[in-house]
Amino acid sequence: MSEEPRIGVFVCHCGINIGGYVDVPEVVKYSMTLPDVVYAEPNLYTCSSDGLQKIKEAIENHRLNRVVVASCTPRTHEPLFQGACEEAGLNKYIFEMANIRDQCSWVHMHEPEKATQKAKDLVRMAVAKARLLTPEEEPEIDIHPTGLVIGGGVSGMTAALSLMNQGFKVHLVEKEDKLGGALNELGTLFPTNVKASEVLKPLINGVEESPDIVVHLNSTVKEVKGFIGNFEAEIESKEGSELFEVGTVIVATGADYLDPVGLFGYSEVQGVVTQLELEQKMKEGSLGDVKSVVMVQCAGSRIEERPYCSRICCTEAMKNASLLKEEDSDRDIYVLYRDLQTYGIEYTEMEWDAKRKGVKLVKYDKARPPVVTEGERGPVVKVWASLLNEELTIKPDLVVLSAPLVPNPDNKTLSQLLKVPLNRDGFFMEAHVKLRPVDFATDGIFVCGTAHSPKEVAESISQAKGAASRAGIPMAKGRLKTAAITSVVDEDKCCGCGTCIEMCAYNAITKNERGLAQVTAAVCKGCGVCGASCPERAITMRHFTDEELEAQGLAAIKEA
Amino acid sequence: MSSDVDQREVEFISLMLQKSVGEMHAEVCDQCGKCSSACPVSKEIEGFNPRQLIARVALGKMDELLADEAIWTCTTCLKCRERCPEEISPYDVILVLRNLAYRAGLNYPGGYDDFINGILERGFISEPQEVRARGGGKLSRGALGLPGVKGPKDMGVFRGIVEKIIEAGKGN
Amino acid sequence: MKYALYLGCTVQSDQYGFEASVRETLPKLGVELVDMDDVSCCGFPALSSVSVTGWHYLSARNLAIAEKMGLDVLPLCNGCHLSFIETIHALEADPGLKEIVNRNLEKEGLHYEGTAKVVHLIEVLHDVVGVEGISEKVKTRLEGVKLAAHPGCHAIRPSDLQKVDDAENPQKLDTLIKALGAETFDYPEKIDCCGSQLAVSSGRSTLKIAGEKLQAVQSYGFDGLVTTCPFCFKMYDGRQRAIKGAIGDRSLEVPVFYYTQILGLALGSSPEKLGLQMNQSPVDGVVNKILGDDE
Amino acid sequence: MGKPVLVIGGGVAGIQAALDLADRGLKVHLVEKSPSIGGVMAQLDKTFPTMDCSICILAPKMIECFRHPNITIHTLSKVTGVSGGPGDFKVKVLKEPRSVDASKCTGCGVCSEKCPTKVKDEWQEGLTERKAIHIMFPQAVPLIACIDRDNCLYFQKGICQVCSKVCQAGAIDYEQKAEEIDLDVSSIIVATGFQEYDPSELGEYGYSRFEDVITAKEFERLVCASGPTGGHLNRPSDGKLAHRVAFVQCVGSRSHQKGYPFCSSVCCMYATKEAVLIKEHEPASDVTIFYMDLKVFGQGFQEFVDRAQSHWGVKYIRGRPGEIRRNPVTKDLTVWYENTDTGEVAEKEVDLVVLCTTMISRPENKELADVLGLELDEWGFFEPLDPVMNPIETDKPGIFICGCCHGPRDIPESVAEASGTAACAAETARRYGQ
Repeated sequence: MSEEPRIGVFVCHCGINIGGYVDVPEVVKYSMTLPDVVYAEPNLYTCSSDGLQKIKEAIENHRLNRVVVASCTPRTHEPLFQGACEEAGLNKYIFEMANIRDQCSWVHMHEPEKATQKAKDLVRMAVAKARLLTPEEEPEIDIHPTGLVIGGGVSGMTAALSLMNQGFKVHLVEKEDKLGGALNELGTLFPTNVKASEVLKPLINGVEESPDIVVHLNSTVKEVKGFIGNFEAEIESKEGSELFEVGTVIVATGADYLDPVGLFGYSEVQGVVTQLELEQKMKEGSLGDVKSVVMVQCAGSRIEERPYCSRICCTEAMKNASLLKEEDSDRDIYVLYRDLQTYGIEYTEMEWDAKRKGVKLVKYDKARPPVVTEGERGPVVKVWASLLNEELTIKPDLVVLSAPLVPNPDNKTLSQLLKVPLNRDGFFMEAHVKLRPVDFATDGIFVCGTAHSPKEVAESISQAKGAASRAGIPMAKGRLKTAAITSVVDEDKCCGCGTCIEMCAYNAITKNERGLAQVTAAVCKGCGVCGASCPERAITMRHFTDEELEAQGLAAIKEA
Repeated sequence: MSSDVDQREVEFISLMLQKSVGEMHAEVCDQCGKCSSACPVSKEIEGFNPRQLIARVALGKMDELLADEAIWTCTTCLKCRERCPEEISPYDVILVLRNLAYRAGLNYPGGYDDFINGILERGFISEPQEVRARGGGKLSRGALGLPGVKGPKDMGVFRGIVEKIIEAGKGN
Repeated sequence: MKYALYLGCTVQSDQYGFEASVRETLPKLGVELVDMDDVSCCGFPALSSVSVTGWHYLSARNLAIAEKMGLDVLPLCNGCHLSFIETIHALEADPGLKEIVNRNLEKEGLHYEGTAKVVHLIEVLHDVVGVEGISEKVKTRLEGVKLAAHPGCHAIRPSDLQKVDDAENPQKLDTLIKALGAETFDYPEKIDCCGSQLAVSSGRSTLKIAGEKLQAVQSYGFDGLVTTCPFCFKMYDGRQRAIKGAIGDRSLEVPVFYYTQILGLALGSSPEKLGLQMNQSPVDGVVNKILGDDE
Repeated sequence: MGKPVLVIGGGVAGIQAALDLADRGLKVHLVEKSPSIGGVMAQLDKTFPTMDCSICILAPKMIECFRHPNITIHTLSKVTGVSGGPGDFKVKVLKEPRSVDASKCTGCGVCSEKCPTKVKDEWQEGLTERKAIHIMFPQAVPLIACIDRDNCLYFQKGICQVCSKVCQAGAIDYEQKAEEIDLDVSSIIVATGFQEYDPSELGEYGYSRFEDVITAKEFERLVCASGPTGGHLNRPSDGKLAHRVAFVQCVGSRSHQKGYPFCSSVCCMYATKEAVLIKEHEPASDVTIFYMDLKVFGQGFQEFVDRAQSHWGVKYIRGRPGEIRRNPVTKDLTVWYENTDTGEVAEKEVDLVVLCTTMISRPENKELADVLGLELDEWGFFEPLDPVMNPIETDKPGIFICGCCHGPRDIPESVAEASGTAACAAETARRYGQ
């Protein structure tokens, strides 16, 4: 900005919140002594409509081109004051705020003189920065209204159908030769005992019948380039590979069941199967004459090498145990567990149901797990029942291992390809565990279902719809305003070391054809990590330039 | 078994005990330990644990339980019955187990025979005693002006009925 | 206020202090007590453990007698109280059992219908006579005496059949103690068991269980313990010397009273009429303090 | 732009649903019954496993709702009538008077400071007091005072009016009336949340008899820097710093006798978090969690528990305590328990007991369900169309459910579901030509 700075300072009483402890008129008087300040006034409440009107009037009457408000916190009030500046015809980035309430009057209630001094210091700092502020732009990008969903299981199909129903086109990529994923293997699903095939049928029909969903079977995603709204995905099948433009990506690649080789006699002792194999036998009716069954929970989970709990196995065991009892109430069924993970209303009900049918629950210790050996006629299970303080020996016809869900082995490749992280266990890791459960930190890419962590069908479906909502937002808008506060690379200083690329959590920095850092402004969040880590000081942040911060810092320690 | 016992009664009583076993609902026990944690006997006597007792019932270890002396060491304080989140009431389970053990002729504390004999002889487990005064000397009901104790009018009929019922319980 | 008085084995055999003090005090409060003829043991715990049906027969038999008298029954013993309410509940829940009981009762010229209600002494005093009814008759206020309330297990549990007082936080006996001008306060062992039912199988444990409670009562600064249950009283009073030995605490000294004994003192009855000469625990200090005979 | 969407409930689920819809360009009416949005999450101290300050991560979303041009927040409001169907619901909303002019109030707080009437502060779980005119909490949205008429001297006795005298903005309006608003919406999202079970009926635990037996939600306020003690763990009875703390799981849950038979899903983990918070405050503290089954079924849960044990030294004992007692002299509490893994029956003396109470349904669900024509389950939670295939739809097309209004669940699940219902609402809006 070429014109001379003309700064207006507005000091808020905030009723007595500030005015009761800070000498506001004194701060106003002091503000007028600061360089480039041409106007200053006190307000009872700067944020009231009256206060905002006064800012607008002052901008006009005093030809202000910078505005400083000394009041409360920018967290809640900055946009309000920026709005007033814009309404008076100024760019909102010429606005600066000094927090003389939360960080001053409130903490120095018992020392008003010092509070007043600190308020002056804070205003001086804000003015020092405001002198150097420049207008910034918020560029807009187009969003391609097509989604890419990777994985054709229940999560992927649910997400694809939702996107389709929201009005978008979808590419659905499945590596197998048919849709359905893990549910193709399962018999019935808790808590309603609905057949897995019944759950899949409407989803597969919906996906196959929709003209807006292009299903790519026997296919994998080879490469994804670009950024939110403008991804270019290469989908490879036997027939070759093809490029598609998509606006958003949903990862729904599911999980695998652990093959529990060597655990509790599996693959060594006759009559030891997994819960999945039991389901298949029950589905096919090939279970045979089984009079007694021992189920072993946590067969490969909640141990050092695989610390996580697989969430679904306890309820699955309760469901299968109940079904076995329903078929033949004389069957003796034991479930050896560590902590029963039946939670919420419906899954707790599954537990009561099994118990009432006479399923016997025996708790075992992680330190003294059950031992399964080959007996004369079938497996022999010895278990230390810690709650009884004694060892039980059971000779069942069948031992069923509840093996956990484990990450899909393809996760690693896909995570590198999409530049999204995996957690320690090898599942995809969301942006924020509490508030952004289906987002990745990288804009435009989302996750749902068991690709994220073990979960049951209902939770996968809710999550898939959640991911579809999140992915649908930018596509529904069509255009996206990106942040003005982004990093800028000074190519003269950049040495191409790549530190910034390494540090950036949003994949906003790449190397250009000359090997120098290049910021994709649409993706940059303005966090500043790149600038702080650049050894050549080649990167600065808009609105937080080194000069601005230096001026502000110096003003803190020295009177103008 | 006395000859004039109504067979129907025997069957009924035995059926009732079986029903009680089924009504224990031991299988729904969460093994939470709320019963044992406030049980005055569990605190005092090792080997008595109402929670483990229910677990054994749930696992079908009835024979082992009936022979276990522990079932006779309950103070009947009823805290377990009052608090069991699944309304299983170890106290009531213990009562049923005791009845079954007695029926099966298994060990039970000798004191019970004295009680039963007392009831059959005079209607009460004990007779009025002379009571020692703190300052010395002994006092009887009469000396204190308390009325005499009167048991069942027709001890013969009373004894016949009660004996029959107890025997019927012991039956088969 | 007229009840059939059911003494029960323990009270009529050796708890004369309880019986005497009940007969002395309740009429003074306007409660008429009618003695029951032809009664027997209630069956608890002797028969409940070996013949559930026999137990219910005995209890129903006693209730049938009260029914015949046209009165509600006041059992003096917590065990008998529990026994009666359990039987009422069992016979109501199981018509077949009621039929068997009645078929046999017929032979004794009796019939059980279930019309006689069971009341607990604490209920009669607290809910029927009422705190005001008591305090207005108090002649000697028990000022400066701190007494711990011990209602006894079967007066408060189980709460699902017939609730006498709150099972976890009983307050009625406390209120009755305060009505006499004495002090009391909550202490955690209030709802604990005296352990007497364990005497049949494990004598030593019984003494330890009872001893822990007495020690606690002493440590909180109470001058004595007040109960309405003959089992608990026998334990804490009659066996206090044995308890001292069993737990090796020679300093243990807790005067133990039936509530009706201290009620009687407050109403102006002589210690002898209240059977206080038969308490085995060291009650003299408290009695003298109440009567103002600090010699 | 088409018809707006109605979101009922301004907790984290309702906020997320509203933001998702507003961000995609749909108008949203967010109806909240209390004076501020934020819900229970706003009351929590920290959230595991990141130990983020709860309000610090929620407040930006609350403010976003407030500032969003597509969102209209209706506080102190409830839905009283619904007719029509998907694409065209006619909704009546009753807005209770705030007695403060929202356009004038700046949230400065002078009125509260001068108000003479103190009442229990519900937002601080009754651990401290607030005034009859009050701002619910410092980060409240909207940041506007509200008169609690039931406790206001002017409304009860016709005297005082101090707030009106001290308000320099002239915002106090005693004449404000309740108003009924008519809305025309395409779909409805129910996100009314849960409430905490009142453990008073479990007499053996002494809650409401012993001041130092508190609920988990009370603990959240007690340990929070913006709580009544400034985050110091001063126990309520005598202010003594609590160094020995016991957490009791399954209070009001997993019981057919009292409370509710189901597992409340979240308590094992919030107790672990709360235990870690104590250890963070004072590493030498002695913290024990009494549990039945350690529910570690979520992502990172087992690892968090492992760390609580190995790094922080939190003790876990399997056993549901039978009794909590208070020494009448020292006021210290004793937990009676059995370590069911060893069979040892023992007692533990502590300064403070935290009852980990179950999430239960809100009593007002019944009224709302009647208005919406929905069914509630046996426990008063809203029922999904199908527990497997349609977990967030209801049997009324165009009405969706998310968060704890249909059963206990944690924050991530509520948030993901909330986004899910936003997708359903967006689909509905499109299907009905908007």
